[in-house]
Amino acid sequence: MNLFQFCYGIIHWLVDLINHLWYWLGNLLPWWFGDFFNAVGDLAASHGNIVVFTILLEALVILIIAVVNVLNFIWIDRKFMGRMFDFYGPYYVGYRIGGWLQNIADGIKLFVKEIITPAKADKIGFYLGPVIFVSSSFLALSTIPLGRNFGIATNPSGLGVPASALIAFAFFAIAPFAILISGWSSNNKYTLIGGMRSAAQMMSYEIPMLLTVASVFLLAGSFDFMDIVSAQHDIWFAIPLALGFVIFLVCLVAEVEIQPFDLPEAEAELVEGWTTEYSGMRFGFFMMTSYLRGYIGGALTTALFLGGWHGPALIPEPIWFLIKAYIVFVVIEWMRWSTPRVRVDQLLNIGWNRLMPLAMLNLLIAASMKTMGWF
Amino acid sequence: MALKKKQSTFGFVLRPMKRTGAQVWESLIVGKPNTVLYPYQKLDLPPTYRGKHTLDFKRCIGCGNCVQICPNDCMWMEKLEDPELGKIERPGVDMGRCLFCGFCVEVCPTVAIHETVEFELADGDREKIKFGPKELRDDAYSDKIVEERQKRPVPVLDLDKCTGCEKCAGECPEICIAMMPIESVGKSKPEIALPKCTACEKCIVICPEKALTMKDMYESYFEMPEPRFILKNCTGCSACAKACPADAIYMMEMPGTEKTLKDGKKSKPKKRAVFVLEKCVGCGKCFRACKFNSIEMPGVKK
Amino acid sequence: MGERGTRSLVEGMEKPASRIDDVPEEKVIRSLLDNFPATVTDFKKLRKGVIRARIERRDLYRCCKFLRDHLGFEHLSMISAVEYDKRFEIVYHISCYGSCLLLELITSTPKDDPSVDSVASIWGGANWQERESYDLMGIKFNNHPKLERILLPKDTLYHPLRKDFKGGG
Amino acid sequence: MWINMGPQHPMTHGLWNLRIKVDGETIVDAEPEVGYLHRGIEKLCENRTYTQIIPIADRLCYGSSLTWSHLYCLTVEDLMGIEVPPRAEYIRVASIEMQRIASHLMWLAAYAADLGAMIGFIYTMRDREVFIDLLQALTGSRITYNFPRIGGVAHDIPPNFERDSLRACDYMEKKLKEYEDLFDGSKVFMMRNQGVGVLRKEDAMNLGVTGPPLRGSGVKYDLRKDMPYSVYPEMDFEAATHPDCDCYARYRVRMDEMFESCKIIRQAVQKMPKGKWRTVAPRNAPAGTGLGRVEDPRGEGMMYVVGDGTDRPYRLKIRSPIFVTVSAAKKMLVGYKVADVVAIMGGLDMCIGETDR
Repeated sequence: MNLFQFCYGIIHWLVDLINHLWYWLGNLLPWWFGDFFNAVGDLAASHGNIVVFTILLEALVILIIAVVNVLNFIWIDRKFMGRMFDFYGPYYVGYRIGGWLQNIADGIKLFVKEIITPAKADKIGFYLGPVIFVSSSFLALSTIPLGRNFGIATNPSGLGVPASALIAFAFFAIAPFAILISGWSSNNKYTLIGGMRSAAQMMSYEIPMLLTVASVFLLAGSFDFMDIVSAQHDIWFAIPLALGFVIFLVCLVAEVEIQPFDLPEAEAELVEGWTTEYSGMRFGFFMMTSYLRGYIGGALTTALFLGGWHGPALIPEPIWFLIKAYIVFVVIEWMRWSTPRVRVDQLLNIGWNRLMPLAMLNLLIAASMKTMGWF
Repeated sequence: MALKKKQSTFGFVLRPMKRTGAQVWESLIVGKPNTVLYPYQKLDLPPTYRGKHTLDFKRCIGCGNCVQICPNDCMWMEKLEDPELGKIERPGVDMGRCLFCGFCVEVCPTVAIHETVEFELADGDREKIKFGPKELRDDAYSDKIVEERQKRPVPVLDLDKCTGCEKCAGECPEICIAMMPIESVGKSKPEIALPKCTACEKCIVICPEKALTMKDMYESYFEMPEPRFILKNCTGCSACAKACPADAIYMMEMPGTEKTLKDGKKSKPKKRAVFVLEKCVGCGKCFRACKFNSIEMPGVKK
Repeated sequence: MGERGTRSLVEGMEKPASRIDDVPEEKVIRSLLDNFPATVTDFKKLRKGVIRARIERRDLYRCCKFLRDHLGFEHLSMISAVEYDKRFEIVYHISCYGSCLLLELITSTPKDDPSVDSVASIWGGANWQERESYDLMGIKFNNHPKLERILLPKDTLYHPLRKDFKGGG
Repeated sequence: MWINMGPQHPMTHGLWNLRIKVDGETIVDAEPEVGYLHRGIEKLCENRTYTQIIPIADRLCYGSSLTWSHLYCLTVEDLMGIEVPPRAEYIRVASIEMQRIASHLMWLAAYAADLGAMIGFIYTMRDREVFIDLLQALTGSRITYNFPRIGGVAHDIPPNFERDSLRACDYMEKKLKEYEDLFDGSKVFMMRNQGVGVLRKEDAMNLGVTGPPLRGSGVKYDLRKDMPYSVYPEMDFEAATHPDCDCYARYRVRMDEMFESCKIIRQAVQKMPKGKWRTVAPRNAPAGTGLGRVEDPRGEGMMYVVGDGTDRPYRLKIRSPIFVTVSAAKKMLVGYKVADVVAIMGGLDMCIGETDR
């Protein structure tokens, strides 16, 4: 039984329960009204409707998973950074669970804060920026399965959506659009420069990233996460495609905009980059989403290179998946707090002159491996 | 010191990551982080730390030198009634303006004012961090700490008892006591050059009137302004003697200035002020008290 | 940069361009007196390595150029303006790299016409210091590239370091 | 497009404004503006007695306040003609070198944070604390020490000071090697620094740049060596220079200076003679002029005092090193990218307290 079937069962049971009440209610009514009433009930209990409700329930599940993971990530980030920086990290708010509640306290603070819109900003764009950013990131999460039976975008038969990996990357790549909109509409020189930098950076790093992902697709022979992960049952793709793995990690760091590639929000030169004018929960959304994208990055790396949920059966599959994603995130954070950030021309130089040829080489390696019949 | 290190490609992030990883190992697994959880744990402050002031009421003579040297004008003198000490004047400190420079502690001639290690003085109300003398009072504090400024015993003159017999000047082995005549009084008083004095106490033993006594005085690092007396303006009102916190001014009668009144009796003779400069702390109170410009003090504001 | 290139630069650095490395103070005085006999007066050796000289303001620019080009005084440390009862004194502290020599060059201007020639074209570091003297003391520097207020707002009317300006404190 | 970087901007470290004209991301013109923090200290000093100015001189620079009060005391001692006891000179030299290390560490913290390496900020601030604690035990305060006096220093050294400072020097030398791992070992740091903000030797000399930026341009000019004051002639150390003229050279010079300062602290603490540490200073200064000149962590600090026989100075002029150095900013900035502004201006170690006075 996979997640879809589980949710379907729950919804089916609920709809049945409500329908029984409904029909009982309909029987009490006069016949001309009761027939209409029963017809509505039949329509509501139709298969298509139940599927829609199931998907909504799954969306709720993914939201909860995402939010809990984001809170965990921020907490891990702060604690790990704290120990690396020789201090304790969050401590007092919820000190029995290691200061975990500090993030919730910060979230409440951001909720209560005033949302300021600059007078000369483009109001619609200023409002749309965070919305697109958050929603596209959540959508990217929706196709990534956490386990063989724990995927969201699965059809009733338990198989994955045919091109789920492609969909995930497509949604993942919407972000520069949102950043550019919010940077431009803030009507501030720093945000504009930040947005432009972000657009240039993401576009130039999208290509080597997709090329390495293409090599994975080539080896797995499918666009589906389910197939890609099951293709790694014997050997993780990180081992034959070691070069591609490194390129993917570097590109991922650039895509998620964390150091040393966090140029769009470079604090020292462009006050806070494209988030300069945002305040309150809008800024909170940006910050939460950047950690969410960190989680997505870890999940993508796990699914594409680190064998997904494969592992000794002592631990359930989704937990294996999360552990791997967390480890990837921690390594990225480790790199983040250890290095300065690079300059924008150096960044583009690395992207086009170094990573592009290497990604092509990686694709060539993958193709030759496929031709040799090793996969 | 030219650097001869090779830059490997792996040095891109790996060498700093090695360092930070070692720090995580140190602060997470081997030991504890370096920081202090502040409101519950506190650091030890050295005894020289300059924080909130305390004031010893019994030592303080109310000279106001601290108020004068304060670069920020954050101190003021307050008049009080004390059951033990009577009518006194003591300083208060406005912590909202204080620089914590410690000059008030250094300049105090009796080391009555101290700075403690207390530094948590913040308050939402500005009036609450203005500490008057009663809030600063801590008479036991100076016994608890090791004093840095050194005391030295010096002979101190009580001019009321002195007869000008010149015995002390003859006895002094360092020849640091000189008899100076007091103008239009007809007497002379011993002037002690304190830098030369070795505190041999011979002058105290020889003094027939017990006018000289040994007293422990603190060494001062500041050259204080000295009052200059102008005899012709003096009316003998003794305002300066009342104002002087160190009892360095004595009013002496000037013989030959009695006026004959209408009924034939003679009035009391005119008085003049006599300064014993060894005792003077340079506060300028006499200068401010004098209404007749009979005292000059360069560098002190009226 | 290779090891050899570094060493050659370091060696070049050991001998700076100054030409009065071990010339005593008297030599500076003599050469100044030879070249500006009419305007340079009042020499005094304050302590080791510190010389004071006065110069009339009409010869200031030429004297400074001579000091930099022929005596190697390449570093202008400080320009300070002092107000006296009837005159302003502008004190130039000039030193040279690599030797313990500091020249205190004093020029004075009358109170009704406080202006001297700018030395900003000789030492680039004089640019802002002259602007500061103009700002706070009101000394005008002729031929200065941009004589504007620098520390105070542009619309200030007074020159606060003059003695007739009474501020608080 | 003109961009105002400041007065409130993370790059500025204080209140000043850098106006840059950019073409894309390349700087084509730059114009620093200062004066936002002008407190009128020179006028203020004319109304204070000579003693009262010492804490005000401390407030000139928050990074290295001890140097400025020391410079003020040197100047007034020159005016009054006072001899300072030798023990006081040694205490002064030890404390100034500690202050120099603390100041350079604070610079490194700000510089690393500017370049994006928060790790550098935290580590340097942590190790700066060691020297701040030493200075706190010595002087009684943490930032504005108010420690030198006219004719000596305020206190004698606390017990165990020699042991503690020797330990601190050992600790610091170990930590400096770790910083080299963090910064010199990181290719990103080198990419951001090498060849950025080149200030040629002739320009640096002509524009009056002093301190680490000048020595980073290959000119060996250190007032501790070239015009020695206090007991520096008896110390064995070297003026650090680097021939590269770029931001990396300035970084390297400061790192080497910290090594040299550790050496000086060791010698000063070990050679310290016994005796008095303070003499009584006269209240009134004679009419005349006094001049003090020290090597501040940021460059050449200089004071010129005119006395008129009263207990207040007639005129006190302060030469701030950064005030002159920042006027050379245009020379360094033009032609580089916007992101290099933080590296170049951060490499100058801006301190607005002394710049605007």
